[in-house]
Amino acid sequence: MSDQPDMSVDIAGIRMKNPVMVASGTFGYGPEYADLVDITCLGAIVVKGICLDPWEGNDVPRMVEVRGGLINAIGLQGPGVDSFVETYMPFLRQFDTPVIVNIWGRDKDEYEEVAARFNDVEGIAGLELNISCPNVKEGGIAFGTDITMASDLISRVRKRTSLPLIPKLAPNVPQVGLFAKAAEDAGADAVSLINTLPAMVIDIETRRPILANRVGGLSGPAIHPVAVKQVWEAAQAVSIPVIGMGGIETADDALEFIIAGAAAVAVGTATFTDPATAVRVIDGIGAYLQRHDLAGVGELVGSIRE
Amino acid sequence: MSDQPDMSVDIAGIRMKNPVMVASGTFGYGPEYADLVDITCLGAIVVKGICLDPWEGNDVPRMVEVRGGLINAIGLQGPGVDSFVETYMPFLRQFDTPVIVNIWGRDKDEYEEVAARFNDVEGIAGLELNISCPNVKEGGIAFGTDITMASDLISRVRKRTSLPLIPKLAPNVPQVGLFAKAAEDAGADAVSLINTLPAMVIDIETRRPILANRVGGLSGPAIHPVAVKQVWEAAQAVSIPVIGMGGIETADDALEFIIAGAAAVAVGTATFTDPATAVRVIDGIGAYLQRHDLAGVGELVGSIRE
Amino acid sequence: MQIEKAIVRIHERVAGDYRELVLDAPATAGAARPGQFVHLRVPRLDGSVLRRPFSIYRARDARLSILYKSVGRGTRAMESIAVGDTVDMIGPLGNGFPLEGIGENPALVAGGYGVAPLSFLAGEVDVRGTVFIGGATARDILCVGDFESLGWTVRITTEDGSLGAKGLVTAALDVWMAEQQGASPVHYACGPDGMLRAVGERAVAAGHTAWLSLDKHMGCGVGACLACVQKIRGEDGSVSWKRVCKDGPVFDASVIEWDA
Amino acid sequence: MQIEKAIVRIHERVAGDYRELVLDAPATAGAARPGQFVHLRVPRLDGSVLRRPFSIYRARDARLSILYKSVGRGTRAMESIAVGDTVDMIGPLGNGFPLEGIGENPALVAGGYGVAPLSFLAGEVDVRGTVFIGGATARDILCVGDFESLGWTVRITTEDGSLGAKGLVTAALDVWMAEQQGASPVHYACGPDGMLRAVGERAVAAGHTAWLSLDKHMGCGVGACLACVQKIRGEDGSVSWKRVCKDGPVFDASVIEWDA
Ligand SMILES: Cc1cc2nc3c(=O)[nH]c(=O)nc-3n(C[C@H](O)[C@H](O)[C@H](O)COP(=O)(O)OP(=O)(O)OC[C@H]3O[C@@H](n4cnc5c(N)ncnc54)[C@H](O)[C@@H]3O)c2cc1C
Ligand SMILES: Cc1cc2nc3c(=O)[nH]c(=O)nc-3n(C[C@H](O)[C@H](O)[C@H](O)COP(=O)(O)OP(=O)(O)OC[C@H]3O[C@@H](n4cnc5c(N)ncnc54)[C@H](O)[C@@H]3O)c2cc1C
Ligand SMILES: Cc1cc2nc3c(=O)[nH]c(=O)nc-3n(C[C@H](O)[C@H](O)[C@H](O)COP(=O)(O)O)c2cc1C
Ligand SMILES: Cc1cc2nc3c(=O)[nH]c(=O)nc-3n(C[C@H](O)[C@H](O)[C@H](O)COP(=O)(O)O)c2cc1C
Ligand code: FES
Ligand code: FES
Repeated sequence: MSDQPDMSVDIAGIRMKNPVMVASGTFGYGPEYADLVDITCLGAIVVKGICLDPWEGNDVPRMVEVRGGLINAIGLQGPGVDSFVETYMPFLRQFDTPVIVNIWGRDKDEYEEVAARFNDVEGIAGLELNISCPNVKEGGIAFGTDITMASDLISRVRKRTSLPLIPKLAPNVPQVGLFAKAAEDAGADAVSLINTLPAMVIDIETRRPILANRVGGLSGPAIHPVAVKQVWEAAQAVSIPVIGMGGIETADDALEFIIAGAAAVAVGTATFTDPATAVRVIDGIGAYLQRHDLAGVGELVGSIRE
Repeated sequence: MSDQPDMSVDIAGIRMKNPVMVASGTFGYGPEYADLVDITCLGAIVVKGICLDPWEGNDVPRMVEVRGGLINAIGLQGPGVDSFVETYMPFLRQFDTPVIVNIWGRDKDEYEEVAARFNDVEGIAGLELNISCPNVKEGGIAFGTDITMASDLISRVRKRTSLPLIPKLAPNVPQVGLFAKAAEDAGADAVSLINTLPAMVIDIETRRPILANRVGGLSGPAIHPVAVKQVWEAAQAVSIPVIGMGGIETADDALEFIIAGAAAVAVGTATFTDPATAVRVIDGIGAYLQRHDLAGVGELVGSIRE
Repeated sequence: MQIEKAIVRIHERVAGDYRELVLDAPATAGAARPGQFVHLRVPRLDGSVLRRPFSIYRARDARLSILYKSVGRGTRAMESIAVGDTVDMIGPLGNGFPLEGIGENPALVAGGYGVAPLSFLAGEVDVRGTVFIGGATARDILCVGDFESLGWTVRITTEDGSLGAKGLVTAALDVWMAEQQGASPVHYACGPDGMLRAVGERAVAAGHTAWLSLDKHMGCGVGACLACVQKIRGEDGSVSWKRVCKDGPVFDASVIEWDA
Repeated sequence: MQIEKAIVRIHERVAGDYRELVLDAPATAGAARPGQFVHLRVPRLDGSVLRRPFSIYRARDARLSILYKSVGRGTRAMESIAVGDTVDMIGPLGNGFPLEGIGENPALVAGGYGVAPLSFLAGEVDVRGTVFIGGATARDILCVGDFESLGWTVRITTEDGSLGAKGLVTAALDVWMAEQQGASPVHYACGPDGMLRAVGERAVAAGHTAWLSLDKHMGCGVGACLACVQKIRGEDGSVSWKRVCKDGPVFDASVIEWDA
């Protein structure tokens, strides 16, 4: 095939040039990596988690490297809706790259309120609903591991936003397909997974947890095969698009997700290791499609042979 | 302190010379590693999972290496109770090292039956109840991720065995403390964790899962911080001993578990990498105790400072 | 079997992507028999938990060598092993080729690095016979000189005809077998599964004995993990898993139950 | 800021556990200012996802160098970097030391590898002043010649008295500050937290300006991950997290809110 394969995807109405996004919390709000990564090349940017008001996050240390990954307990530090919109949206609107805002709240009302606030903001392509952050007591993972809570929260937020709504699922549940299905039934337009795996490191000399928050979330290559399994299960359970992430370092890692059923993928931790990762992954997926004579990435999504 | 620190531990009535066991499925039935590992040095041997009758396990490929670990889907191949006792117990009785048998069944009746069969077998120190194998449809993880099922199974088996009973918990649950507590309430003498994390690898050229069973369980250093977190939670939830495992490669890895609350630990995958691992870990724990002027390993168990 | 920390003495390219790694390993070399293997921990392969199995190519005067092809992450990392490095290996492992019943005029059949254990075998027996070496192209044909200097007859086939006869190794074997008229030569083979199966089927059909060294992905290498299993037919006809590392890697072709 | 693949030109031990790594890095070197750092990907550190931050020690004629101490997995792996290797780094990062208001007779205060950015600074300004270098022992005292050849006065302290005055660097600083009578020298400091805090508190108490370069564990190095934060007091008195990588690593001592 001599034509360039079609890399574009449509995720819940969000048109993306290619299926490769950058994951929430690993790309700041956009400008931080702009000198190193050509933002116009990305499928989409997912910004760091935002709640209603400025939020301090956790104490330091907030990050520790482990074999095959890192554990973070940032605790969703962020500027809050207004300050985010004012400070970063003018920058983000310069590009034709869709901006997905990762949102969270300390209770269901706040989740609803945050979602509602973004309805009138120009340049927001969708909302990723973080119900799976292991690093905050207030919201986050408590919602993501209780199916009734998750359903209720998603339905409520659904009523308050006209934007594509993408719940981000917790990985540490035995049957993630049930959560994916519950999200779909509650009105989600897509689901994304996985968030980080709850994890902990202890300094054996001081006998204290290394992270100030004691526990944090494991990300990076160590979690990739766990993520592939969860994405595969989620994709089988729903008919809405699934966004796969967890430990992507190479195009091959991303292709596993796509073959398992992900309509798009996100690069997280690997951007820290090599800011060029997302662009490398995009190029690699293109090369794979050409090599395999596939007209577009859509032909590959969920094409796993069992 | 000039005295040798006291390395011995008592786990649910099982006296061990030191707190370092070898994990089920990674040390065969004993003889396989006997040329390379001095069995008398080990705290205990946990043999590969046994069910009632000979069991074929899964098709091949059954194992694949990934970054920071491996994924296995052996599927609990084993000789069944009688053949195990006849073939391997004479060998195992030669040592003064406690033998813990890892047992499973395709349904609750079989679990009970297998447990009962070991009551009269000489030389068995305890039973590890595998309710968390991700690689068999029939039993295993379905029991380990449903708290009511787990409780019921443990109580039933409890009635049928006089041996120390150690349910092995699944890691892929949001609140492992609840499972540990349920196990304690159902009559368990100790709990062990973690079993492998459900995971998957796809061959992007053939678009098939690499493992014949499609999914398998991730083990090795990649899962260590996840395991530490789960062991810490379990230890806080119960007053029975907790046996910690997952990704131990060095004494430091083992010490993290002990400080987090594990009364003993098990070395799994690292034995493949280096058969001397368990012995190295034992020596390293001893050296640590000396360096920190601790009279015995007991002083360290659960000594985390938060 | 033991763990031996062996010092690298020679590490050189022998042909194409194949390299020979020569180690000071007195304990392992002293105990090694043809068809056995070592389970090698690739140095500096951080984040890797599995060793890699390699047939013993030579074992003489306290030195042991392997012949390997760079095919993946582990073997690529092996390329950077330097003379003087220490390599941690477990060995000798597995049962090796049974040599008692070798008889007259045996046939050795090798594909790719499969020549390694067969070259070792060729030097350990008193008889001489014929060696069939097959490969995709001339660069995959190794160790011809080893066999010739020992007095074995070598027949080479390459799929592209760049060396020896054009075609598969089994074609050459077929011609030879037709020449055997009533004799029952024993076959020893090592190479890719497809080749082994074809060799085994021919031998079994002709009523010959064929010993095949299987190549399965391994975990422990010592029989503990049950990763490397192959379906084998027992004497009662029942089929069960055997461990290639411990019960093999060499099996009688007539008991191997190939996948459909 | 850019990603630069830099070729290693020199890699040598300078003293004790300290090594200097000299790289061909025209883009980064050309843009570097004292107090900025590079975020370096340690070669062959498989299974590692984080880069390691190092202050820029020298940046001249398209070459950039860092001075590092082997303290953990990453820096130990760096010891095996060879001349000719390529090192991937991001830089220059951070704000660097503000040099406009340096005034007369500035004080540089360095602990351990903290001399690196201060040595760079010393060569980039027109004024000369006093450099306080402290360490546990003589082996931790680096770069004395750098400063002296530039005409700076060097005062050394070691905790064990093996070189210079015995005691902490702050003791020497106290003596010097007492000598300043009415002048308000600007301080520039880089070293461990305890030292920085002590220097900062003294300077603030004396009404001097002190610029401290903080050393925090880093993730991204560019301001995206919020791992490296430090509590900083704003003009309105409110305290908030600032990113050491992006908003620092250099902060005015008077706004740093140290942990209790
Ligand atoms: C008994 C035995 C003897 C062998 N002798 C030789 C020899 O003499 N020379 C030689 O070059 N090779 C030999 N092999 C094959 C060799 O072990 C593999 O090529 C090697 O493990 C590939 O590792 P890798 O990391 O480069 O490849 P990768 O594909 O990156 O390896 C990933 C994983 O797959 C396993 N694996 C991959 N290919 C094979 C394979 N063909 N067989 C078994 N495991 C595999 C590896 O052990 C590792 O766990 C032998 C294999 C066996 C079982
Ligand atoms: C702005 C800045 C400038 C620095 N300049 C220098 C320099 O010029 N020379 C020098 O030798 N060192 C310098 N350091 C410290 C250097 O980054 C650490 O010593 C190094 O990261 C340790 O890595 P490791 O893998 O050897 O240690 P490990 O302890 O094994 O590292 C594990 C993790 O901890 C982090 N880490 C450990 N210690 C530190 C530390 N002190 N500061 C920040 N992160 C740490 C590592 O980045 C890594 O993520 C600087 C740090 C910062 C923040
Ligand atoms: C430092 C850091 C911060 C993160 N912050 C968020 C966040 O604010 N919201 C969120 O939904 N996920 C957050 N994540 C999770 C990532 O978006 C992603 O789901 C996870 O890291 C797995 O992908 P990876 O292995 O490629 O990093 C964060 C991850 C890291 C490493
Ligand atoms: C090859 C293999 C086989 C295993 N078989 C069993 C088993 O039969 N029963 C069981 O309870 N756990 C089994 N496990 C799980 C281990 O006992 C252990 O819980 C897990 O591997 C985590 O420890 P590790 O990271 O040190 O390997 C097996 C693990 C491996 C790698
Ligand atoms: S490799 Fe473990 S049993 Fe053969
Ligand atoms: S290291 Fe990521 S924000 Fe500073």
